[in-house]
Amino acid sequence: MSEVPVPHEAPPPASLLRQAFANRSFLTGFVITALIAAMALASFVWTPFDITHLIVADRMKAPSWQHPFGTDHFGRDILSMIMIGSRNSIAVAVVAVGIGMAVGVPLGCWAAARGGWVDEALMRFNDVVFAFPALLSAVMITAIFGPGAVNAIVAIGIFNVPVFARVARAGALSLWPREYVLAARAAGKGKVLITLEHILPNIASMLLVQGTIQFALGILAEAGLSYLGLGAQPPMPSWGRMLFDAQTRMMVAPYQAIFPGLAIVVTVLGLNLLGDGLRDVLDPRLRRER
Amino acid sequence: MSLLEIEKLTVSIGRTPILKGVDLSIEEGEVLGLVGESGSGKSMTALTVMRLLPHAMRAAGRVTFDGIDILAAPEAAMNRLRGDDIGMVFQEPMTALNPVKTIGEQVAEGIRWHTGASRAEAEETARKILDRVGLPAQKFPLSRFPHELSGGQRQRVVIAIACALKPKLLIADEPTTALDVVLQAQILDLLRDLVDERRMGLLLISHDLAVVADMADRITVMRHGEVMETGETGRTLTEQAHPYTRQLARASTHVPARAGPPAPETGKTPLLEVASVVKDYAGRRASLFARPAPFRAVDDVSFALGEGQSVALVGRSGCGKSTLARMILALDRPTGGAIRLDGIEVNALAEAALKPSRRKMQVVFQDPYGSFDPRHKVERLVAEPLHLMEKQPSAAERRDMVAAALAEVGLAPKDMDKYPHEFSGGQRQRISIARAIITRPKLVVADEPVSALDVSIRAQILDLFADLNGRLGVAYLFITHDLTVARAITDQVMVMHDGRIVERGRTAEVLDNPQSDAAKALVEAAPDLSRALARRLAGRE
Amino acid sequence: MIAFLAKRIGIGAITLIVASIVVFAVLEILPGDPALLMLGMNATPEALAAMREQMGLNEPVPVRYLGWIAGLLAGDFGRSFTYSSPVIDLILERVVVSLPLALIALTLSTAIAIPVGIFSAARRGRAGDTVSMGVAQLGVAVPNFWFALLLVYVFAVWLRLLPAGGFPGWGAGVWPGLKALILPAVALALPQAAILARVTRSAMLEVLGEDYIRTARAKGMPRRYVLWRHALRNAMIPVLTIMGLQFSFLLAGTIIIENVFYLPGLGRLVFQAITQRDLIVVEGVVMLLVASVVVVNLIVDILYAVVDPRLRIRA
Amino acid sequence: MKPFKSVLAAAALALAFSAAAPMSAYAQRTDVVIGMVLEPPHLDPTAGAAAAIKEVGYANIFEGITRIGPDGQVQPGLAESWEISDDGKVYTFKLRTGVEFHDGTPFSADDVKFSIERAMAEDSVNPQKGLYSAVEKVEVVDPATVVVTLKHPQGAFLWNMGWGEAAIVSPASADNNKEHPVGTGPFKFESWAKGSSIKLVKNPDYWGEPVALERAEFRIVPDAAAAIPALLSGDVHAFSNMPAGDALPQIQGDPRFKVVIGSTEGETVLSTNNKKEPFDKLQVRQAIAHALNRDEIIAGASAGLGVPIGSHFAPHHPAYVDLTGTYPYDPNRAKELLAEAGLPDGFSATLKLPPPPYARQGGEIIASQLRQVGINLEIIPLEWADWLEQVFKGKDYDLSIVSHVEPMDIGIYARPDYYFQYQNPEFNAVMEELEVTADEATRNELYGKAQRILAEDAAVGFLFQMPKVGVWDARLEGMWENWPLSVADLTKVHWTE
Repeated sequence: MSEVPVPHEAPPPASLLRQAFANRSFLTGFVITALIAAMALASFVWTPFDITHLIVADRMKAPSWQHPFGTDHFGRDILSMIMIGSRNSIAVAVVAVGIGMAVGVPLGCWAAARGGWVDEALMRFNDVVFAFPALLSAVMITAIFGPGAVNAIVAIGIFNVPVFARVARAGALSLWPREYVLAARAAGKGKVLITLEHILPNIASMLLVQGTIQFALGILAEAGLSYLGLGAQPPMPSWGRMLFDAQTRMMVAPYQAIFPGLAIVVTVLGLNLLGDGLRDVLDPRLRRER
Repeated sequence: MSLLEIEKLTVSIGRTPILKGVDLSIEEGEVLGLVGESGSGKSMTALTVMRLLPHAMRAAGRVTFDGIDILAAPEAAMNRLRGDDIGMVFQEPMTALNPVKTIGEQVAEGIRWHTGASRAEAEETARKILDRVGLPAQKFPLSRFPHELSGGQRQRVVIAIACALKPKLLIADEPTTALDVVLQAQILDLLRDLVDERRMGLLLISHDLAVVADMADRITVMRHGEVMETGETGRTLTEQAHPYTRQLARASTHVPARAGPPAPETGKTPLLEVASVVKDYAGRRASLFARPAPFRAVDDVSFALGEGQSVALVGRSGCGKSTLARMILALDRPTGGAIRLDGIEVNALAEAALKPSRRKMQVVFQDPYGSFDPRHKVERLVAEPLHLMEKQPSAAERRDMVAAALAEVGLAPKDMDKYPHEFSGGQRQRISIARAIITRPKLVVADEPVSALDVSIRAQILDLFADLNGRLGVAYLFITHDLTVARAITDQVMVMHDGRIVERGRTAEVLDNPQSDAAKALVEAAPDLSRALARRLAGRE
Repeated sequence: MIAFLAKRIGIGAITLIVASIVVFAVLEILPGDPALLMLGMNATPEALAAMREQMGLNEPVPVRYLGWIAGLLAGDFGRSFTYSSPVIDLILERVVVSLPLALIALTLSTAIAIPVGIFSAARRGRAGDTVSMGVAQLGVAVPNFWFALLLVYVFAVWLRLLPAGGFPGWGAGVWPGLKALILPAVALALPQAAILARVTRSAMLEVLGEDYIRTARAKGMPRRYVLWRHALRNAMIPVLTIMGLQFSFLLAGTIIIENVFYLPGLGRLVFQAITQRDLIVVEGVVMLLVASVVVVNLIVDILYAVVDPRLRIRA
Repeated sequence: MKPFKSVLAAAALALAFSAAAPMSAYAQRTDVVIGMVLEPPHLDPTAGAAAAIKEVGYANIFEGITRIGPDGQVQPGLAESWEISDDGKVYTFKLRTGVEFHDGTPFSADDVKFSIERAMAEDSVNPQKGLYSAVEKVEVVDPATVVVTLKHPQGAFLWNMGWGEAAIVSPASADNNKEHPVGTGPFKFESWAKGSSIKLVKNPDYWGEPVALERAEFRIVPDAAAAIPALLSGDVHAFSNMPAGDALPQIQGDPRFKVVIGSTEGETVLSTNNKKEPFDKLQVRQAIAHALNRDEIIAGASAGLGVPIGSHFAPHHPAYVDLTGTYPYDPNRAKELLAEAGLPDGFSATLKLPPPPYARQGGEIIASQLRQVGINLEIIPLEWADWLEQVFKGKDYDLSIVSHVEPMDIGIYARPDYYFQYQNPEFNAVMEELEVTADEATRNELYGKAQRILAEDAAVGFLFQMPKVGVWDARLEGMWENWPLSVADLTKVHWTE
């Protein structure tokens, strides 16, 4: 009645894509993320050097045309290490986010649909999990089960569960009183069906945005754990571990610490930009969780 | 010279024009009604005068207030004008006040800023104006927070803020649209009194001709960013010289042609029977140990509805009518009592057993934007209730049924492949109705189905309801606070107040001759264009 | 308000109880024999048995749990296996490092982030906003330990302005103590500040779009006044939430940062204790950290009510 | 402008403070800060194996009846002289008089008897209880004379009594030594900020030659990343053994510091589980030995400083035999040997690594080298606790890397339950003979024989002798250059300016 602009709603896919690529954040983030992903994929078929074969004679070579990022203390090519290390970072983050979503989203949706004690129990569970500083618990988990990429994934994944549960629950709770959900209920649809048909698709954008954020956090967390020696183990290269190895040589070979660090920064930056862009495009009013 | 003079005002966002050369003027102490439908540019005109347009908008032309060139004035000068010489009241009282500041602070703040008064002096002035707008000190001390006030009370605070310093011009942008009719009447009375008392100019923006007809000395009609017609209220609205003015006036008094109500068939089980229904909600806990006292939203309501009947359930906001509707639709379970549809007690059934009953009743909601999942196409949306059929139709059958339903509501079959956002509000409400009738229900519950629509669209949708009632024999339960809707389309009216049904009867009888206090209040407060014009003409003679 | 608080305290208590069971159970299954670690490769079996008896590792699990809880309630955290001194003494020695570190970092990040966030929101879309949000975006992406390494090499090794690490103890004076905490606090604070600045900005922007801001402007209040007096307090709610979460993050972040700067804080204590299987210390420190998170959450809840009158229920 | 100014002010302040520190250097310094990597769990050398306990306390706080000097030779300690009976079984120690413990208790022969009997007792928690295995009885003759009778002659007895674990403690304070060590040494314990530093002060009542330092602080600097800046920034004056890693050249090139690469008793070996398939086959162990390129390992795992070894013996010892050529680096020969052992395609095994950098880095290199000959190693990093539990105690491992730091510990290969699970009667016989031989030349010959047996059996993969990277302020003198014991004896340390 007054000149309120039409409430924001999802436009059809084609224009969404166009809109997305017109968004500077999204475009930059997309390009960076795509490059990192391409680098990870490329490393399966080709890296400048074979990093499984240590050539100790070539150790600690400063950046040159042959080794653009230099070599490490075993004579491995750092560029190749970073390329292969990206697989580890991506894999850990993807699976950790996957665990978080696969467990957290159904839990959150269930709590929102069911309400009552289920909801209360979920919230209390979240309280307990959030009461443990995440990194501390990750350190404990990896200490119990031994350091390694798989345990790092589990440790990071566990902390993604309540995050996604919370986002899904909040999103679902805001949708249940919507008129189209009421209409679906009036059409005799059950909670499961409504969740699948109406709730999930409509919280998907929130989850996607949260997913990119958690993905970025996952990469940082993996780097942190590896830095403490609790992440991926040699000979599998990992960015955090490279930093750990390099920090003692910062004086003589700063490039050993700078390039893996930059790899982390660039990747996380790319993902965050992607997330920001997605959020702008999908739901301008969505607030960043955590 | 006029108090406010707007000449050739254009406002644009990027290259899209919003206002295209608006001319308008208000004299001191004059009430100007600014009328128009959604997107006509009424609010943008008002915000331009305040120089509070959203960032991206650019204004050009000339706006002179009290000799000051508004568009060219520096920001500091505007700050001096705003709240002092020009006050503004907004549409949505629930969000117009800062939730973390007391009402006293919010009223006194502007006074202190403009007059340099001390805190105590400012609070004294604030106290006076709050008393004046009907918020007496003993019930509404300055230390109250907005959330402790109802919508109507909050709107009074906003008015107090706007009028605290006796502005020369008050701008009221749809000040009553978010309120129910009774509150609307009270707020309009208050505005009228304040304007008279303080000789303020008032720019009253409204979509409702009846409201403006009652209040305004002159009226300006806008459409698509342009002024259609300006003139003295009585003459403009009675002569209806401009075709658009005529269209608006007709639409707001439109009564659809309806076949007479079906003869009541005695002895047959009524379609819907509501027996002693009660609904309690858990109240707020007063202390840690006391059990919270329940809040009774619906209190011992009983009525029956025959096949093909059209009944209105009217009442002020918060009277329990929507809760009752939800229980009838089996979306909520009553605390006590029984609801029978075709003799089957739906409130006792499990969700799975409800299907046959659900097939017989469907729903149309108020908000044409919120009632569709934005991610589904119309075909899927309209077909949703087909889920209730014994036998699920094939894809082809489904398309046929959707096409038929769309045809019933005046839409083309090809519309089923579009997304809801591609439609206008009126078209969406048609889709909503198509969804409601696709299972050929016997009862459609419509919760404020036209109150979010512009008058001309509203008239069309009312026609559609009437038409379907006649052709398909659907019974309606209309939930509304708008008596004109009730009058237009229903045979019977039930008046609800504080959870109870206080009056029931034939529509015309109840509306013309209300018996209960609640009904009387509603009827008296309801704006009515013809009565307003009659009063105005009578007043002039 | 009282009912609200009582509920939050109750939830906090339940959280603590569940956490204590989880911690204890988790550490029970931790592999590694503390006695063996203590005595090393040449220890004889008798010596090991004697050591185990001395450490009280031969009691059944529930007895040890209850004993531990009873001790905690009485303020007795037990005796460290490796340091053979009371855990509470170890914790107290370390708290005086970690707590100031976390507080300085929190203060620093708040002091930077909130003004930057407000500034950005006020100049949305202009150069200042773009630059500060670009920096914030970068700050969010930087791992704090990497940032710490860079800081050490710039400020400690090249410029020699600040110590590279270690902690002289407060006994050496306040300034040497603070000096040792500056770089770690900055390393911890900046990435957090980046997050907080972004949250502040978006909270402010959201609030600035609210109707009551327009009401205030229509009253003639200048933009700056509205920003500080109307918008800020409303924007504090999401900001407080994030600050609460950040406190817990800062506590955990100290594990890494204290390792980089070899600060004798709680983070390093717990990390060492985990690797050395000094279970009783791990349990004590983890419970302390969990309890501090619970308390901080409670404080945040109270602050919500202070900021937002809607959460205060009239008595 | 204002904020900028205050930044400047802060920077100026910081400069002023850092400039103030060197001022005190004009006077003769009497304090020193020694960096150490691992923090001791407590300070009682008789109740914990951690080398850090001895690093702080040895010769500084605690003394034994004998002591071991920087050259590895036995010197008189609290016993000023001794006599050995002809059958080599009775040792009569003449003790110093007028010695007091730090708490004022006088030292006498009773304390010696108490200390030795305590370490031998049933409930003893002494990590080197084995040092006393030959002792039969201890008798006090008079307050200044004590007689120790052995079950059989033991060549190394005086040497053994010089170990840190053999410290003489007083019955009055023995139980509190973990928290508050009380000995007879030239330094008294002052304070311990856990996780940070341990402070000692000069003992004014010391019986011997007074020390030059008034105060000494041991600062805990956990790793290389922290050690280098700590040294460069002047926070720490000296490291007995600095975890410098590859940054060492940087420090060597800095005239402010003195770098002395010394020897230690740490034989770093690729521990091999001799009872486990396929390591029970000699050819497999030989193949591994041929596959190891020690130069690369030393370059990568000890910054090129380690001395290659071919058996389990310290190269600086007179009895050392260079056996590094026994199985020279020859990957092809390694493959042949594997084929002879019936494993032409190689095999897979695990490599469980404890935390020190030499193990973790050496492990990566060894894994890469063994891969070249077809042996695929899965690297499993372990914390010390897990390593001790799984590898050392549980013998649940294939290969591991660890440095064996006890001096003259070749005898471990004769232990039946040792984690190498190595058994060779010939070797055991040599060891038994050594136990009862006191003659130096014969002993050395026997040691040589033992070294050869181990080398030829390729009992484990012999890698390198751990270097001691001594780094200290160039103005500091008196630090040990070699490490016959891993200690930080400060008795002779002083500043030259």
